[in-house]
Amino acid sequence: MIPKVPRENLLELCRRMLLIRHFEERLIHLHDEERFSGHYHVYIGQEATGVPALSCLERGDFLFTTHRNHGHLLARGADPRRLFAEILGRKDGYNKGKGGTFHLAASELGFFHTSGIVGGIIPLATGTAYAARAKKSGQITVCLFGDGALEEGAAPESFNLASLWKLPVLFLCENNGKYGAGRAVGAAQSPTMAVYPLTDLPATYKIPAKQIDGTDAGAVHVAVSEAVAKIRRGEGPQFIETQTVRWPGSETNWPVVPVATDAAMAWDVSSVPEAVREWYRSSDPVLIFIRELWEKKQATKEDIAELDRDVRKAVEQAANFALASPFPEPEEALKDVFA
Amino acid sequence: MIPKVPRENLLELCRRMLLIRHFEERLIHLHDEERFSGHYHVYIGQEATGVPALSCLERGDFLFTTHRNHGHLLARGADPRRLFAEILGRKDGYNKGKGGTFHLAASELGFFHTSGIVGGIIPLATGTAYAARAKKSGQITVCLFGDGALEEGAAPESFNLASLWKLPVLFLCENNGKYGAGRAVGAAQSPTMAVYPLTDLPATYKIPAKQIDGTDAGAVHVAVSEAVAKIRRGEGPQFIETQTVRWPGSETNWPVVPVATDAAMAWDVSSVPEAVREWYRSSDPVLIFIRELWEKKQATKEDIAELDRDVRKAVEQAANFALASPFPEPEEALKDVFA
Amino acid sequence: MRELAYYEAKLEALSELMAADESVHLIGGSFLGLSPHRGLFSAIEKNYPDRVIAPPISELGYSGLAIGAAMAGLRTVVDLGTGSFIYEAWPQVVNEAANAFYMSGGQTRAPVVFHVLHGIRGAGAAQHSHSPQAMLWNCPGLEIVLPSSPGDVKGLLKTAARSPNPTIFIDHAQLLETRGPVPEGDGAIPFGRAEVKRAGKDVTVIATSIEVQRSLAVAEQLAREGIQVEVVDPRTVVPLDFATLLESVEKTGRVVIVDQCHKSCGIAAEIAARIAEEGFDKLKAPIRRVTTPDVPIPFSPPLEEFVTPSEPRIIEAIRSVLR
Amino acid sequence: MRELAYYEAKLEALSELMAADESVHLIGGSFLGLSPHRGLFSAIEKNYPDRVIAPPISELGYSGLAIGAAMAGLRTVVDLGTGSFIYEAWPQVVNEAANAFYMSGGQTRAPVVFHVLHGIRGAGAAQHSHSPQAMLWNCPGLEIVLPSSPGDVKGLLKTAARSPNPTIFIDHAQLLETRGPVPEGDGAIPFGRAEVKRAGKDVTVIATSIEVQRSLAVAEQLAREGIQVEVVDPRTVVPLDFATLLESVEKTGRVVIVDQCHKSCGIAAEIAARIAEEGFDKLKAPIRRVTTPDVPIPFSPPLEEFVTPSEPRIIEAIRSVLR
Ligand SMILES: Cc1ncc(C[n+]2csc(CCOP(=O)(O)OP(=O)(O)O)c2C)c(N)n1
Ligand SMILES: Cc1ncc(C[n+]2csc(CCOP(=O)(O)OP(=O)(O)O)c2C)c(N)n1
Ligand SMILES: [Mg+2]
Ligand SMILES: [Mg+2]
Repeated sequence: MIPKVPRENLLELCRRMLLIRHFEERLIHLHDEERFSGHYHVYIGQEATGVPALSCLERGDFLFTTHRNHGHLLARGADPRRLFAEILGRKDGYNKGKGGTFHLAASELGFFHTSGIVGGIIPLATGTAYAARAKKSGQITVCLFGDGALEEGAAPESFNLASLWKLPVLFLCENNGKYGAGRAVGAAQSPTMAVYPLTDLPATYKIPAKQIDGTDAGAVHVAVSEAVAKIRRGEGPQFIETQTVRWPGSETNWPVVPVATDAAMAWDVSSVPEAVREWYRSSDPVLIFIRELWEKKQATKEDIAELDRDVRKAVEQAANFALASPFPEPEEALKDVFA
Repeated sequence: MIPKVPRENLLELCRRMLLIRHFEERLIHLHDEERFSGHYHVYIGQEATGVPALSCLERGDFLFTTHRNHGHLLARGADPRRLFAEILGRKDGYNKGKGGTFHLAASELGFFHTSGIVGGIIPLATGTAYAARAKKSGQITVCLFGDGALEEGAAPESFNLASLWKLPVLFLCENNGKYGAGRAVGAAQSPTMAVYPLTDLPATYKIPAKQIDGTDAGAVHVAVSEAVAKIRRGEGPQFIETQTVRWPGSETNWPVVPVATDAAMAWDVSSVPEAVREWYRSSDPVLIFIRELWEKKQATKEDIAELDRDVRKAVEQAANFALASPFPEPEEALKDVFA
Repeated sequence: MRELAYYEAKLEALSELMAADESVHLIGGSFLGLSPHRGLFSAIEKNYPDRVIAPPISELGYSGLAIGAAMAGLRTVVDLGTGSFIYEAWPQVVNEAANAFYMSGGQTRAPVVFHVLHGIRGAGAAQHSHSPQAMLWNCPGLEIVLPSSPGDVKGLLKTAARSPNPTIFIDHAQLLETRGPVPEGDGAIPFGRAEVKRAGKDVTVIATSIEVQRSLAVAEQLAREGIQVEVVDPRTVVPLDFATLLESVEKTGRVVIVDQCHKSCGIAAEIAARIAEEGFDKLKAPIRRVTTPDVPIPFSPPLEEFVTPSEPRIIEAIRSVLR
Repeated sequence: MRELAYYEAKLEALSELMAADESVHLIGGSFLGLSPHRGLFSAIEKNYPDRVIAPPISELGYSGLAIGAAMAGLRTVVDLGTGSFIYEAWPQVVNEAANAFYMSGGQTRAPVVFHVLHGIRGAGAAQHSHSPQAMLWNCPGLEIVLPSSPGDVKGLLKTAARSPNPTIFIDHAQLLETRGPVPEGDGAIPFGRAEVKRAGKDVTVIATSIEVQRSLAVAEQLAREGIQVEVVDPRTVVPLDFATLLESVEKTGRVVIVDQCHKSCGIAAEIAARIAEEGFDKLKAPIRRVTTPDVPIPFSPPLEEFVTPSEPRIIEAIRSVLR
């Protein structure tokens, strides 16, 4: 199902999903070309969660994300040039090259601090929510984290604080099947988490909690906009678990691109290697969205092909921008310890 | 209700409850007399939890307790002389004077490590349980902690581990009404814990959880012996919440004795100051137990008076033993850092 | 100048901060520990019921909340109680607060204050006597404040709450009753200004927190023997006014460093290492440290006394460097 | 003697320990981090499925579990992954494990080993490059092991797993590929024995972990100029073989200490302070430290390189003390 929003918004959602996809596929190549090193994580397969979810927010809202943050920043409208530059450790990066892939921050978009510590942001998100309530600013906080973060004690401690003090925060848990590609909606219990379904945990702390299909942009849009409305009405914290099937390229420690995504694969996956074809056929949220756009006559195949081309071009330009951006001066390392 | 055990066991339970009561009332006086300093906590008001609960265990089982540990050690049969000596920092103390009131350990009784960090023992208890299961030793672990410990993330993390790995551990949470004397069975939700009832938390982690009246020795005995049997049968962790009404002497930061307990108060509380009389009349677990022993014709008033006298005498002797015990040599401070 | 007790000066700072700036919020309320005067804090609670919050026993959670709230523009002052309890919040303090400004490339400030009562306090035993300041000094990105007097606690708490950086405010459980002059008015003391608490020419004693008071008592005593001890108090170790410390060492050529951290990798170790690096040529004697030995704090009073950096141990160290 | 890579020697130690003693349990399984050889660990997992446990992402919980299990007679070796993640378990490590034996008056042993990969590793940024050893040295009750070579990692891991005390086993993420001699057989190396890794008479370099390898490379290079550098590796800082360190310093009169902790209150600070206390009379030059400056670790490669205690920085420090 596609969100019930005007056609131009649908096309913008589609553009952002494709942007994430092409950005990250390009990123993986940049890594393979040794343009940057170190561990990194990609958002591919979760685009239909982040993009519609963040479209429900307002300017000024607070967002927190994790090691898997690129998609969230792009969904919120971040500049792919500065994003690439940061991941490549360049001067023009969002964090001046000091943060890198794990820590992308863009305060003008509401991303103040991105933590690579699993569970690290959950307490912080209760804090921006606390401040917004204290200042009656009307801002809400969205805290985006993975299913694994619920295993950290920081999560229940924060649910308790948020619930007791009715803080304006949405906990959005992206369950991407930590344990391989097999985890879809309603899949089996995790070998490292006794709580099942995961929504039982926030519910125990009296936080209303919903489980939805994270590959269904429409379902995400409905659930998040409802939750956001409740939070803005002062009903306190809300929790949503979105379930996606892990992208086969993210099953190993270092991402690989099994096949370059092309919008046309929405209708024909015969070009996709057989081992991963099923994922692209039935679980790829971007291709699902594109197919539905077309089925619902919101876009022609040509519209989509054009969008796809534009996005690729923008990604290529962004990568080139980043590659041309200088490294910071070494002495820059000594700055910004204190404000 | 009194536990369904032979009369001699009932009298032994009674003796241990009275021992805790008189030991701690004496202890408070020792503090008032400046025989020791520093913060400390007493178990008065919870005797009908610890005594019957620990009577369900076997030699060799592991126990963990907290800052409020004196009652647990005495319930398990610890020597009151060495207990007093430890709290007074003397050489003959269980920990050679190095631990003090917060850290009483008696490894021969299964108390290996007592932590003053709220929630600190909960992970440790999963560990002895893990070891017992690995060694197939049949030992179980009992982890005794207060309601406040559930607010620490260590608790849910440990519940998860215990549940996933079906560890032989009983979590015994003594809810003594952290928020004043008003908390009895079924009382209102705490201002610092959104989970309500508290048993929802372990239950969410698929740990069977029961809530019982901790002033009812029979109820405690039934619940704990059932839970212990399940654990020994390999059914994995169990959780029991016992609810007691906080002793008026424990409402402030430093305990005070509003009135010296006398077994005869089981039938006549007219000697008790009015401000605290209700607690002694209706919520004092020791007096309730005594009254029931008598009602059920398991002991005459004279039997009980004699028991009471004997216990007092033993307590007095124990206090004198401790007061006569020397302080350790100062250089002892440098020993026992490493084994 | 008027005289106040340390606890009074501290409460005055808190009250004035609350009155002056409604973005100041207090999370937790045992700023006076178990002191008999702790009840006085309730006046603040009553005046600002929405800005004094009693959290659950969830140090990790509410420390993170305070950091996040500071990122969003509040000035949160968190009381964690006893020194050892800050370890519960370690991931938030060390991995998040300390790195926020740097990691974001200077975008995000986290003007939070963490408060604990540190040190050996009488029967605190191993888990209620910690001095976490040295561990925290090994973590860049945190300002670290160690007041030693009523005037300093007031002035430094003011500056801590106004600082744009995460600040650790550590005072000693046994300082609360200490009396001393406190100026009228705001009284803010800038960070990074060591104070020569007593001038002397024979030997420099660099001390922090309660050990400043002990060192001053020792200096008084040794003065009667004609030994002139200079007592220098860094007051904040991050930022550290090393110039003032070095100046004193260069003058006397002899230095004893007194601090209540465990010896290894403690505050005194760092100050000693810097002097050995930058003041070596002026040293006339080995650098001596008076610290808590590397043993957990024992409960029993004579054992606890034995490990405390006490006046006799300070005197012994001073004599040894004068030899 | 045969040559092995560090990761091979480490795996060999783990395999031999598992085979020899069925009370050894491994909690967590990234002993080789993200190294390309990490898959080799799966052989151990397959051989001992009941004794290699994959825990949830609950460092606090499973560290406590490992401590408790050790109290009950197992020998648990816990892998916490990256150095920064041990902070998640700080309350259990610092407040519980370190104090257990002492606080119980010698009743309770907790023979647990905590393993992390520390240090600056290439693009780890502020949260994946920590070196927690100095903070831990400030907490009495923990043994701290810092191997620097294949032979040492094997021999010290053996001893760690057999020690009756809680032990922190910290090796450097970038040492895994280093090759070196490893004796056949058990190869256990006792704690508290520093090793002179290279003899020399002009200057002493005391280094730990990967910085030993860097110092050896520097010594080789300077030897060509006729400068004879002695490289001493404490191997364990708790217990510390200070006598061997001091002996070298007394011989050369000049010392550089190289370590990857942040400077303030780091490992190098403590060693410097001890030398300034006990070896002062033999010193011919100021003590120099080469450490990571007091800034969070930046992501960008040239910045990261700039803060690393690198060979050029070690050379510069050696030259400065020879001046
Ligand atoms: C405190 C901590 N422990 C361990 C890690 C290592 N780690 C990085 S990502 C990850 C898995 C996280 O799973 P999840 O939260 O579901 O996020 P996903 O990667 O699936 O999006 C782990 C264990 C970490 N970064 N922080
Ligand atoms: C980690 C930690 N935080 C705070 C404290 C201070 N403290 C000591 S007892 C206590 C209350 C504990 O409540 P509960 O667990 O219900 O035990 P009770 O004292 O009621 O038996 C607190 C907060 C502590 N000891 N440890
Ligand atoms: Mg996941
Ligand atoms: Mg309680």
